[in-house]
Amino acid sequence: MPVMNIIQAVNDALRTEMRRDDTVVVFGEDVGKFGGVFRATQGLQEEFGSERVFDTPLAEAGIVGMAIGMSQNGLRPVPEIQFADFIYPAIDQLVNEASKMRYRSGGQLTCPFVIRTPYGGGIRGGHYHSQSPEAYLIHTPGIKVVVPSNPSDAKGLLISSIRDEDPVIFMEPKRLYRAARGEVAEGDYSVALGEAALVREGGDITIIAYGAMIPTVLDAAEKAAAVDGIDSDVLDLRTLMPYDIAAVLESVEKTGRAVIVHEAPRTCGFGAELAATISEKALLSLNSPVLRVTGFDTPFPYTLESEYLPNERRIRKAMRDSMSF
Amino acid sequence: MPVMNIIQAVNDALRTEMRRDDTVVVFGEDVGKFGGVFRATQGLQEEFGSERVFDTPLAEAGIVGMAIGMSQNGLRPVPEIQFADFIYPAIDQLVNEASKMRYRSGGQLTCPFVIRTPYGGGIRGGHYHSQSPEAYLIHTPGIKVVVPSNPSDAKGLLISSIRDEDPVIFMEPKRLYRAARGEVAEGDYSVALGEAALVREGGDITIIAYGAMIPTVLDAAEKAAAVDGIDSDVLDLRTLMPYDIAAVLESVEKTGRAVIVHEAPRTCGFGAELAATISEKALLSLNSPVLRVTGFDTPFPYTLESEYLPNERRIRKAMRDSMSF
Amino acid sequence: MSDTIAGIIDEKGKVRSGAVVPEIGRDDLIRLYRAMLLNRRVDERMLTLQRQGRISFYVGAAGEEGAIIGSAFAMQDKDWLIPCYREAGAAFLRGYSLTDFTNQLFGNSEDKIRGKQMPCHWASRELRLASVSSPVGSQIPHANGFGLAAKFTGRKEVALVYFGDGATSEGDFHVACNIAGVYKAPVVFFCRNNQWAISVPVEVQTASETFAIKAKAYGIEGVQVDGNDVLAVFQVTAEAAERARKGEGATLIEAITYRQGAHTSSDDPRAYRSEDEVAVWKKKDPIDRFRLFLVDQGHWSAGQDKKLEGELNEEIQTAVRAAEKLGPPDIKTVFEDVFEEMPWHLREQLDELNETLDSEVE
Amino acid sequence: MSDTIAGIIDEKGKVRSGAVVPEIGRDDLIRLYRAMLLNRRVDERMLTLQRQGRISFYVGAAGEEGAIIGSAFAMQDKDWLIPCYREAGAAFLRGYSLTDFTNQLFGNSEDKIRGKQMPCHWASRELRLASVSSPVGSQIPHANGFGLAAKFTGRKEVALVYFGDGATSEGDFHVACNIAGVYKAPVVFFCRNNQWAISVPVEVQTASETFAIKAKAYGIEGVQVDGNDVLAVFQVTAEAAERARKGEGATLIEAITYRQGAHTSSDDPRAYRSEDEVAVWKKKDPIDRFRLFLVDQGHWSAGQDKKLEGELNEEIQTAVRAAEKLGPPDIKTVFEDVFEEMPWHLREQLDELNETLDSEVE
Ligand SMILES: Cc1ncc(C[n+]2csc(CCOP(=O)(O)OP(=O)(O)O)c2C)c(N)n1
Ligand SMILES: Cc1ncc(C[n+]2csc(CCOP(=O)(O)OP(=O)(O)O)c2C)c(N)n1
Ligand SMILES: [Mg+2]
Ligand SMILES: [Mg+2]
Repeated sequence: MPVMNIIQAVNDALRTEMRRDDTVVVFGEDVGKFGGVFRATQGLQEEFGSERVFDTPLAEAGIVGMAIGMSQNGLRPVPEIQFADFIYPAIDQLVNEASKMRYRSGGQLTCPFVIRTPYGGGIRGGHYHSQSPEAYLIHTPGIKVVVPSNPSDAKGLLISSIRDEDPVIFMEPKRLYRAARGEVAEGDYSVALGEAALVREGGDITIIAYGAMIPTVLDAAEKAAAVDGIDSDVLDLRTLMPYDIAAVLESVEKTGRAVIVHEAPRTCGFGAELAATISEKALLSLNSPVLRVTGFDTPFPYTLESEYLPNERRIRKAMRDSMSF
Repeated sequence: MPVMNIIQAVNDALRTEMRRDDTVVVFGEDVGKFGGVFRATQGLQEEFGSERVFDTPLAEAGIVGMAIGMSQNGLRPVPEIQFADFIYPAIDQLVNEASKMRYRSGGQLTCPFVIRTPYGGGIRGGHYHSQSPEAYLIHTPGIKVVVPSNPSDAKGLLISSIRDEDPVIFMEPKRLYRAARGEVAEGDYSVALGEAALVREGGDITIIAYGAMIPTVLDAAEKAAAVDGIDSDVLDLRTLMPYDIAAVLESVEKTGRAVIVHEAPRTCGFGAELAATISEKALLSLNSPVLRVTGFDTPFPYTLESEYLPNERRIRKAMRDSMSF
Repeated sequence: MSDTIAGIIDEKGKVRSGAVVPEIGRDDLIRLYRAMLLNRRVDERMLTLQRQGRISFYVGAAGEEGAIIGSAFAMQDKDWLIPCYREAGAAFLRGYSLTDFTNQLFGNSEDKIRGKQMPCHWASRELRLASVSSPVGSQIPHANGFGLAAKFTGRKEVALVYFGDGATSEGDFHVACNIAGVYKAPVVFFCRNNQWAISVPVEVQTASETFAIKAKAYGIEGVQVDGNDVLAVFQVTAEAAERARKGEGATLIEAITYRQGAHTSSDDPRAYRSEDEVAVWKKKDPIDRFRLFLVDQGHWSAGQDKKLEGELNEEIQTAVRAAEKLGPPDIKTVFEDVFEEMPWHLREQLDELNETLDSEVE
Repeated sequence: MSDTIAGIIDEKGKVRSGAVVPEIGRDDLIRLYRAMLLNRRVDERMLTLQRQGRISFYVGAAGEEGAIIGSAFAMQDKDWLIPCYREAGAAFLRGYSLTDFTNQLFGNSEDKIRGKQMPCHWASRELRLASVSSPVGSQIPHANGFGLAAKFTGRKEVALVYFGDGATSEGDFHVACNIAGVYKAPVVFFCRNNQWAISVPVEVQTASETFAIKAKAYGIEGVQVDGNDVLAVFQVTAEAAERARKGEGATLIEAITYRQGAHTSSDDPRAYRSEDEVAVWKKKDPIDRFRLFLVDQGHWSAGQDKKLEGELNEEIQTAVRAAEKLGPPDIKTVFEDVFEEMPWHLREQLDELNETLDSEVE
């Protein structure tokens, strides 16, 4: 199997689906000739022409609005929002239009599209090139949210997302775009939505994370095993809405302890939902409170971003706190 | 003290502050001559003139954007967003601009404004006249969120919000606009932000709610006391960001049980944050899992809205489930 | 009528000097008239039902039927119509049944959208009527998607999107028209300038000379038409659709008309506008004018009109009686149509609700 | 130069026939020139620092200094400037110090915005320079607020807001201009049309004939100016500011210019545009042209230029050396400036972080 980084895996997934299904179209700011500011769509315009891969004016609401219309009239749009930080001008289109289309038409009309968008920190991007807006989206009924953490999942999940009949926000961990490399199956290859992956097994504690936090969590888990003597299950959720409750409960009921890790601010973040649900459904299994290691409840800072982002030290501290509760 | 409904209390608060401080200005769709579709700004244009109370074009991003500029240049804007459902076109202005202004300028520039907006269901408003978007706002660092449940608090909290140095979203429970009546202090009167009110005392269980859910919760609490023999503390949070953690923990540590009630969808709603925090900080005090009675994870339906909204039956069932855990 | 505003028949139903009446057969003329009258009578009836508390809410179109129905008539069946909340008339013309419409108002068990939305928020995939939503302007960007999807797959469909004068102030109007300009999208942007956005008059909505002139900002065609002249509206819309179909790009049509009634059943316009203004516009009523034209041209008579009124009344009566008898949709519909398949958390929530309903409280 | 595009000096620095040179004293002319040159030299130096990995990111303005600085020069000190990320030159002209600017690039302990934002995202309340943010166009609606706040409190301030050609496609541009039209807000909307929005050329941005013509949609003034002609830019901006100050409303200025360099230090324009195009525009360089004009008018000489270059180099060197020496801001700044007072949850999070930092891990 070829070895790829996440950018290449995304590109491969788009190419695979565009070859298989000629209703798949790609558009967004700078995605055409330039191939995207992260180069995820490089070469697609050459192969598929400028009716299937094209640049748009600088207008996120227009991009998503167009995807809403196209997806109701026979196309499978896969627009790009250049940074997740810039999805907000299109939030009304997502919250009030796309997410409710199936519901409000009594199932007559649907919006099968995928918005690809790079998210998260760690690239010295400050407030506006670092945000992780998943909680806003997960709180919006009718939208699926998918976040891969490695090239193989990036390809497999993107293909599943494109084939899904509901609107999907596909959040790509930009910090890992080139840093995460691995083998990726050639051609048609998919990973089902809604299924978590247990990426490390250990019986002491469960760490739940996704996307760009996975390598950090795995490092922390190894260090914790080696130094602190704490052996953890690490669960990569992969799909956040709907998430894999069975996998979460199975692990937490086994370990009795859970730490949730994400980059987004803590308050009302997705970690809150996970912690609330685990505490509700598995209270009697819990040996200690579910802890959250997250971005702080501040805008994303610039100079001190490595203090802001969950890192190995904070994760290990939470693991130790949980173990010694 | 005069008896008022919430509309009148809001009107009174605006009038009081506009008389006291001539930098307070009010604007929005239909708020001028007409006095607002709910009539909350009635008579203000007559008294204060059309430079201080005026209609705007139909553009929420423009309204909030204007408030951002005004508040940095000496005014205290109190714009209205006609329904909370229509705040989304302005979300980018809130998330990327207003909420980060103090932070990103290192404290040099601030946005002291208050957005008043009616929220919530129960008026047969369907998807678009019923939403409760507080979780999106609470998850956004730099914004305060205030939700009164009665006329007296509506006046006192609105006055505090206008005097606050940070952007405040003041969510008015439209279902109670005319239904909730009560005595309201005349003239200058404020209720501090960040302080919950214990609106019912009972030792068995804590119910935490806010805004339009308070009367429903109080009814349920009375019925539960009378019929089910469950005597509850009811906490009206009043301010959701920053919320009164001390009051929450004090009650829950006493009762050992908590039920959270809100109208917004459950997943990643504010109830998730409360449940996660309570479960983390008070795990050893808990005799049963923290339960959530909320709107379901669907768009707000029309015909079956009373099934969708938390009601007395659902709240009492959660109370009984909690007691019998 | 100004030089720059397209018009064919005047307020007395006479053909304006120099104007050319579009070639529309008698049957179609009567179909147009019937749809307009149906729209008016449905509105009257439903507003009454609303006042009686039998439905919760209603949006009428009195005064704007010429704009709404004339434009819809210019489109082919394969073309998508993307309405806002005031375009029931366009749906009726296209064959949307009064039964479906009325069931939606009641949100009953036969409602095609399953009780999910407020009255007047219908949809019909079959008839290529996009789903109505309440947020002002948010439907406009969809039109580019509907139109370009057809263009990219070689289908010669045009998308027509309706919105009000107020909607032009939203960002969504702008991004949509601008994108349409860049791609020469096969779209007709149809602005019903009914002079008011609830209580806000057009002067407070924009300082531009006209709404049509806004087309200049997008390099698309812009045209003003007498919106109370159904034939003129048909004519300019047909031309715009033709241009779009030929790949020549989008048009912004401003139909100058008037909202004779309240904004919706929740509104009371006496608080913000004069009865005199309303009276002036009632004299320009699109239905009266078109009736005079039909009679003048020998296509119609008072007797036929009376008969038609009777028919419509009967039809409406029947639909309302049937709709009112039906109960609400099943409880599980609340949880359906969120996603294609119901995920675990919604199944759980449905179970939870059923349990509560079953539990013997009281 | 077309008839409809304002211009005063040509590409050789000669006064165009029929053009009237605005009355600006020699000192001010040199001040203008100095700011432009400073902007250019700062950009060059900082882009080098970025390539060396000493700062993380940089946004240059090469080619656009005439537009940026000419317009800022037309405003009074009491007027707010609302920049996007490319307007450092306007800040320099206003007195924003190189020290402050450089500290911000390093996000160090002396940074006036306390390390909170990426390089080139400065702010100065004192100098009435609004805070730079990255989202394209989102600053535009603020201008109405800044302007109207002054108007409503009887202060004769004007707000000037900068944005690019790409920004005109966003809804925020539209809602801002439209609202300005309705209230005759004292605002100047200044569009730097530098032909590109990253890799997207203006033809893909809009089909409108010009950017200035978009003013028609809002009933405000619209004017095109040669953006590489600092005097013409000054002239049209001064006129617009004057109109705004007199209560006559807003103006949309389109300054036609060119982004000679990469979009930012993260970009490589060779992937999407030709060197030939760049070469053509380099011949129209605003600084070269203005220098020729100054020499031609007897205000400036090669010797003086050399001396100035030396001074600027020295100044920049000094600022960089000093800034680079400083450490990061204190850890608690991460939690400050979210609210006026730090609420409990942020205090808790700060404590948590401090504990982690203190804890003897490893
Ligand atoms: C985004 C948004 N803001 C506000 C509202 C409340 N609202 C409903 S209709 C309306 C006025 C619309 O006026 P116009 O676009 O002229 O259409 P008309 O009702 O006159 O047909 C307003 C402000 C809304 N539905 N959506
Ligand atoms: C809302 C938003 N969308 C996308 C981006 C990414 N982006 C940054 S600059 C830019 C191009 C801006 O072009 P223009 O407005 O012409 O300004 P210029 O950079 O040419 O000065 C884009 C797409 C952004 N910052 N904000
Ligand atoms: Mg209108
Ligand atoms: Mg540009």
